[in-house]
Amino acid sequence: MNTMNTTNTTNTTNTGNTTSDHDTDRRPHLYREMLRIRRFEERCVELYSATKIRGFLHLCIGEEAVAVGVMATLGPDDRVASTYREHGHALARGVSAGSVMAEMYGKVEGCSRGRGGSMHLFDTSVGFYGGNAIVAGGLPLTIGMGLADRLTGRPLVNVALFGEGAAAEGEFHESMNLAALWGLPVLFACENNRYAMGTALAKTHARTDLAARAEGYGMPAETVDGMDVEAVEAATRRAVEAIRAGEGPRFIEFLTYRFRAHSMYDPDRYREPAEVEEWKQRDPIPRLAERLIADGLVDQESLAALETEIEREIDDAIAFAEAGTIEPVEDLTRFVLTEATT
Amino acid sequence: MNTMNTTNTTNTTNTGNTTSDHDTDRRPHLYREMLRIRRFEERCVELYSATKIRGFLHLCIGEEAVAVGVMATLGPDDRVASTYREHGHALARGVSAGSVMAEMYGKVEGCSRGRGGSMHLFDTSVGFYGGNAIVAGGLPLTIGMGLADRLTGRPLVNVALFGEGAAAEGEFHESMNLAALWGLPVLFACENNRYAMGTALAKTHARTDLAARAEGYGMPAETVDGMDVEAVEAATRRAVEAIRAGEGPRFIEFLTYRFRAHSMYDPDRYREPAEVEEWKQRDPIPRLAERLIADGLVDQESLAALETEIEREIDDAIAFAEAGTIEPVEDLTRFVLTEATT
Amino acid sequence: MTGTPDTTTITATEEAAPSTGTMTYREAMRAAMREAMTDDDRVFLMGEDVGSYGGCFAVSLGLLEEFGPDRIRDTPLSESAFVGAGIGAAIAGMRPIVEIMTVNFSLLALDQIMNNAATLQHMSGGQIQVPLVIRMTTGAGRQLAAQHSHSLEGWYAHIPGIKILAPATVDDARWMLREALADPDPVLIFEHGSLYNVKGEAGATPEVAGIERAAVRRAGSDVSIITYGGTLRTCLDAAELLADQGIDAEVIDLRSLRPLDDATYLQSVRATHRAVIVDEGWRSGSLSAEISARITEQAFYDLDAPVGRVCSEEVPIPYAQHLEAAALPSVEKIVRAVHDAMEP
Amino acid sequence: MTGTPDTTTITATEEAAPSTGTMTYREAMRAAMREAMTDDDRVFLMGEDVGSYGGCFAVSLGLLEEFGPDRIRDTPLSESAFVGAGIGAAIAGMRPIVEIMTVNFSLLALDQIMNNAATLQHMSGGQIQVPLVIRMTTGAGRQLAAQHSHSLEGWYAHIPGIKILAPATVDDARWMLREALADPDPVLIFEHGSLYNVKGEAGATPEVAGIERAAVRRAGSDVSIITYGGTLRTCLDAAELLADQGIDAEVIDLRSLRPLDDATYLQSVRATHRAVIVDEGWRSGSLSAEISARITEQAFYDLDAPVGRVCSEEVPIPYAQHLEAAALPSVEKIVRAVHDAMEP
Ligand SMILES: Cc1ncc(C[n+]2csc(CCOP(=O)(O)OP(=O)(O)O)c2C)c(N)n1
Ligand SMILES: Cc1ncc(C[n+]2csc(CCOP(=O)(O)OP(=O)(O)O)c2C)c(N)n1
Ligand SMILES: [Mg+2]
Ligand SMILES: [Mg+2]
Repeated sequence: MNTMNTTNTTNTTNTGNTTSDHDTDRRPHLYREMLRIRRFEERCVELYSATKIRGFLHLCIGEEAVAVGVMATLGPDDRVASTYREHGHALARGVSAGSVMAEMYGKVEGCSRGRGGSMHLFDTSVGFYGGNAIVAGGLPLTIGMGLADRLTGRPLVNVALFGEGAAAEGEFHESMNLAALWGLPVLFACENNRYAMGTALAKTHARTDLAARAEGYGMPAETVDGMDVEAVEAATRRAVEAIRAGEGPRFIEFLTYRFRAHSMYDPDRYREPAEVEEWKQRDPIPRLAERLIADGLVDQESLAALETEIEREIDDAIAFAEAGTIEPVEDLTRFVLTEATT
Repeated sequence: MNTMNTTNTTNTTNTGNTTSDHDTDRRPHLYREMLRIRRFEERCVELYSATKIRGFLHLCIGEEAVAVGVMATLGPDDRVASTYREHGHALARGVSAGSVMAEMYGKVEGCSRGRGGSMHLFDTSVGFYGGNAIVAGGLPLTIGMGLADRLTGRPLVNVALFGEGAAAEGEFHESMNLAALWGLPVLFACENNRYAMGTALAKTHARTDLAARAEGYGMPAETVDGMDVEAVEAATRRAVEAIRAGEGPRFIEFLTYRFRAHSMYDPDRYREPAEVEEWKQRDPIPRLAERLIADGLVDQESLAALETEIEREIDDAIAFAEAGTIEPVEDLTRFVLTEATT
Repeated sequence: MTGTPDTTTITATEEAAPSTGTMTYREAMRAAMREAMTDDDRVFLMGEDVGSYGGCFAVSLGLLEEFGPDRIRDTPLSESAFVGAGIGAAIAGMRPIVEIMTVNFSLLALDQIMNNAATLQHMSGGQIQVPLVIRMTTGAGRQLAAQHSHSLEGWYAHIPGIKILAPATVDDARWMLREALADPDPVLIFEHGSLYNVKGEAGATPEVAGIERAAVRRAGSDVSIITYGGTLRTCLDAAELLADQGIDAEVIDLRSLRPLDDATYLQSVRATHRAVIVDEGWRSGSLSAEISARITEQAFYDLDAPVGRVCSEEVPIPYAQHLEAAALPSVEKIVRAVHDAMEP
Repeated sequence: MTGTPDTTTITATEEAAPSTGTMTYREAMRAAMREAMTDDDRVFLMGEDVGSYGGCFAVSLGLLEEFGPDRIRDTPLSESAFVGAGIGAAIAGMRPIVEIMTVNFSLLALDQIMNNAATLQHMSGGQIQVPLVIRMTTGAGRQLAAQHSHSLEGWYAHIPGIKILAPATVDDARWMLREALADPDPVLIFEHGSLYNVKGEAGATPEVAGIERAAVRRAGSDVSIITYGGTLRTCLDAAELLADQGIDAEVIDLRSLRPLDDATYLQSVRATHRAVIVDEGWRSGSLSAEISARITEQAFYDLDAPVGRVCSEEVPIPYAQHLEAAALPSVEKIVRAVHDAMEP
C-alpha cells in the first residue's frame, strides 16, 4: 500500500530486534536515523513555506540524538507516547516517512488519515501512540499502559517523552508518583531543551536539576548528554533493561537543545543567537560522523551515498503525500465513535 | 452582635500579638486552645447525631496540636487557607465558636451566613480564607496571596494547610514549584495524619517521607511531631520568621493522627483499633497537661475551672446558633455576584 | 440523607449478595461490577477508596476481599493521572472501570476525558479505541454545599466521542454497566447520590433493551415530562399529583444523555403537544436547553405551548437545608411548570 | 491563518502603539492592557509566555519591556496553579489579568475557575470578592486539529458567579477589558483566534455602553441572526448574501455570554419572527441551545418558524483543511438555515 515500505527497511529493522543485537556496532544505524530526521524536517520547513503543510509545525532539529538513541533500545511491542514535537520520535520508531508526510498533507494515506496533522502522528502497528498536543497529556496514558502490562505480566516498556516545560504540570507529579508507587514499567524520558516556548528553564523550575525531582518519588534517575546519541542509547538501554526486568520506572533527563524556533510562528526573540550557536557546536550529527570517520566505519563517499539515499526516501515520501487522496467531506463525522463492524 | 465575643478574648489575643511576646510562657494558652477545639468537636458529634448539624462533618480530634501550634505563630494580617477539616484551624485562628456553630446550623449568624456549612468556614476579619472541600484546591490561593504580598511589599505570611493525601494532587506540585520559583511568603503546612479517607499513606505516596518532596524544589523542609504542640509551635515559628524575613517558602510535615473516622459517614474499616489506641497514647492534650502540672503552671483545680469555662463557651455557642435566624428563601440567589452598593 | 451509606444494613445485605431480585441501587451497581469482574479478566476497578474503604458510597464494599488489590485498586488523590491511566490501560487491552468519587472532582480529570478519551480515536484516524467505563456520583440534596453538589453530566453530554448514561432505576443500575463495558468507546455513568439506598427490582435481564434508548416510565397523554437520573422519582411523584388534578402526564427517562434518543421523546411530545424538561443542572446551558432546542427544531408545529424547563437555580448550592431545597427541582416546581404548559 | 502573528508587521506597528483609531484586534487588546497597567498599580498580567515571548499570539508584545517582569509575569506550564494564584492575588487586593493561552488548556484550570473563582463569594456568605480577569483564545479555523480547536465558552457560560465576554470587534477588544477589570467579580474574556489580525476602528470611548449589553450589528426586518465572537463576521457576510437574495437579516452580537442580554435579542425576534443562532461550539449542548430554549420560552407566540441553529459538527476538529472547514459554521450553512427559517 505504501511505496515507502521498501526504502524504509533499516528503520523497520530498528524497531524489530534491538535488544538482541546490541553488541554489533549500531552507530552507523544511529547516524543514519538522525540524518533522516534532520533532512526530513528541513524539507518540512520548505513545504511549510509552500503551504503544503499547515497548522502548527514543531521541529526537533538539534534534538535528533534523543529520538534515535531512545528508540534504538525498544522492542517491537514496547509503546511510546510523545508530544507535538514528535516527527523524530515517529520516524525513529518506524512510522514510515511517507505516512508522516502524507499526514501533514492532510491525506487519507497519512498515518492518522489526515485527521491529526503534524502534532498527532499515530501508528499503533509500531507501538507509536501519538502525538499529543496537551503538554504532559500523554504521561498518564503510559501509566495505564504500564499498569495493563503489570496486570497481564507482559515484559514491556512504556516510554513517555515530554519536555522540561511539561515537568511543571500537575500531571507530571501525579504520573511520577503513580508509576513509582505501583512499580510500573514506564520510562520517563524528559527532553530538556532549556525552553518551553519562550520560557527559559530557570523561569519554569524552582530547581533546574530535574533529575532531583525523581528522588522525591524514590525513582532512580539519570541526567544524560542529549547531544550524544551513544550516551543517550547507553543510558536508555540500561534503564529499559531494568524496567523490563521488573525493577519499576526510571527517569532520564536528556540535556538537549532545539536549533530552530519553537514552531513556525515563533520569531525566537527570547534567546541569544550566541547561545544557539554555542549549542550548534554540539550538533549530534557531525559529532557522530567524526567518530565514525575516525573509527573507519564510514568515509566521505559512503556519507554522500547516505545523503543521496535519504534524499530519495524523502522525495518518495513527498511524492507519496502529493499523490495521496483526501477524504470525502461526507465522511467528516467518522472515527468519532467505533463503527459497527457488521 | 455576638455573645461569644466576651468569652472569646483569649482567642482574640492569640491572633493579635504573637510574634512580640513569645518569650512569656504561652503553653497554658496553647493548652486552652487545644482543649477548646476538642470539646467543641465532641459536642459537634452529639449535635450531628441530633441532626442539628448536617452534610459532611470532618473532625480533627487528635490533631489539635497542629492547628493550635501553627496559629499561635501568626500575626493578625497573615492569611490562612484550609481544608474541609478546619474547625480547629478556624477556632485557633480566632473565628468565634458561636459563628462556627451557627454556620453548621445553617444560620445567617454563621461565619459564612449558613451558606458554607462545616466544610466552608470563612472569616476574613481574622484572615481565615476557608474552608475548601476540593482536596488541594486551596493551595494555589495562597500562592496568589503570597504573590500579592510580594508585589506590594507587605511582610505577611500565607499558610496553606492540607493533608498528606492532598500532596498527591497535581496542584500540590504546581504550587510548590511556583512558590519556590518566585520566592513567595507561603508556608506549606502538611498535616500528615497517615490516611486520606481510608487510603493509607503507603498506598498514596511512592515515598512516604514527604519532606523529601520539598527538596526537588529546593525548598527548606522539616518533619515535626504533630502530637506535640510545643514542637509544632517552635518549628512553625522558625519557618514563619524566615518567610516573613523574605527567605521564601517553607514546607513542614506534621506527623499526626485523627482519632476519629474520616467523617461521620466513615465506618473506619481500614485501620486496626490497636493502631488508633497507640496514637491515642500520644494525645497532645494530656501530654501538655502533664508538663504544665510538672512545671507548676496548672493544677487539677485550674484545669477543672478551664473545663467549666470552655463548656460555658460552647454552651453559649450552641445557644447562639440555636437562637440564630435562617435566611429568607427569597434571598436564595444572593452572594453569587457582588451586589451594587448604591 | 438517602445517599449516605448506612453501614449496618450494608454489611448485612453484603452477606446475601443477590445478583437479581429486590435490592438497593447500590447493591445493583455492586452486583453488576462483581459480574463483570467474574466474567472478564480484563475488567478491574480503580479509584479513590474503592478498596480498603469500600467505596466512598460503599458501592464496592466487599469487592476487595473477593478480587484482591490488583483488581480493586485504591489510587492516590490524583484524578487526572488515574483517569488517564484508565485510558492507557483500555488502549493496552484492559477493560477498566474508573470510579471518580463525585462529578465535582471530575473537573480535575476533564482534560484527560475530553482531550484523550474522547479524542484519540479521531485524532488517530480510527486506530485507537478506548473501551473505558468511568463511573461517578452526581447531584445535590444532602447539604454538602457548593463544591460537592454539582450536576455536570450535561457538560459531558456536549463532548463528541463519548457516551453518557444516567441509570435512574435499580434495574438500570444492575444492567447498564454490562453494555457499557461491551462498548468499544468510552462510556461515562452518572449515579445520582440520592439513589444508592433506593430499593427496587433488578430483573433477570435488562428491562429496557439498549443503553441508548430512552424509556417511558409512566404513560400519559396530556404532557410529556422528560428527565433522567436523580429527578426521575421527583417527576413520577409530580405526575401522581397531577393525576389527582386530572392531568395525565407521560414521564420519559432519557437513560442515555449522549446520544439522546430523540425518537422516543419526540414521539411522546408529538402525542401530548406539551413538554416540560427537568434536570438538576443550573438552568442556563443545561441539558434541558438542548432538549428544548431539539423539540423546537423537530416538533415545532406539534407544540401547543412553549417547552418548559425545571432546573436548578443559578447559584452555587447552599448548605442551609431550606436554601438547598429551594435551589433544586421539586415536585411543586414541576407541577407548576406543567400547569404553565397546560394553560400557557 | 489570520490568527497567527505576522512578526514583521507586529514589530512595525508596535512602534506606533496607538491607543485609539484604526488598529488590529491584537493591538486593541494590547492598548487596553497597557492602559489598565498604566492607570492602576494593582493590575498585572500573568500567564505562559506573556513576557519574553510576547504572548503566544503576540498580544502582550512589548509590554515586558514597558512594565517589567513583575507585572508581565511569565509562568511555568501550571494552568491550575497560576489561575488559582490569580484568584488568590485578586482576593488579596490585586487586579490580575491571567492569560490562558487557549481555551483548550483551560480545562486544566477549570476546577479553580468553577470551585474557587466562581464560588468563593457564595460559600463565604459574601465576604470574599474575586476581581479577576481571565483572558483566553478560543475557536478553530487554523488547522490546529482536535486538541487546539475547542470552543468551550458555552460551557463557561453555564457557571453562576462569573461573567463571560466575547469581544468580536476591535472596539470591544479595546474597551471591554476596562469594564471587566472594574467589575468586582471574575470576568472571563474569550478572544477568537481568527480575530487578532483583523483591522478596525477603536473609538475614543466604547461604541456600546455596558459590557453586558448585546449589540445590533446590522439592522434587518426578516430574520434575526444571533451570534458572537468569531462567527460575527461570518454572519454579517451571510447577511450581505441574503440581502442580495432579498432577505433582510438583522445580526445580533451577544457580546456577553453570561449574563445574556435577553431583552435585545428577544426584541429583535419579536420583530422578525424568525431566528437563527450561530456559534462555533459543538451543536449538542451549545450556547445556541440555551438561546433557542429562551426564545421558545419567552417569544414562542411571536415565532413564525422553529428557531434554527448553526453550530460545529459533532466531531473533534480534524486537521485536513477541507474537513475542518466542513466542520465549522460557514456562510453557506447560515444562508441555508435562514432559508429554512423563511420557508419552514
Ligand atoms: C497544557 C498546555 N499548555 C500550554 C500549551 C502550549 N504550549 C505548547 S508547547 C509549549 C511548551 C512546552 O515546552 P516543553 O515541555 O519544554 O517542550 P518543548 O516544546 O520544549 O519540546 C506550550 C506552552 C499546551 N500545548 N498545552
Ligand atoms: C479533588 C478531590 N478528590 C477527592 C475528594 C474526596 N475526599 C475528601 S477528603 C479526602 C481525603 C483527603 O486526605 P488528606 O489530604 O490526607 O486529608 P485528611 O482528610 O486526612 O485531613 C478525599 C479523598 C475531594 N474532596 N476532592
Ligand atoms: Mg522544552
Ligand atoms: Mg490525611
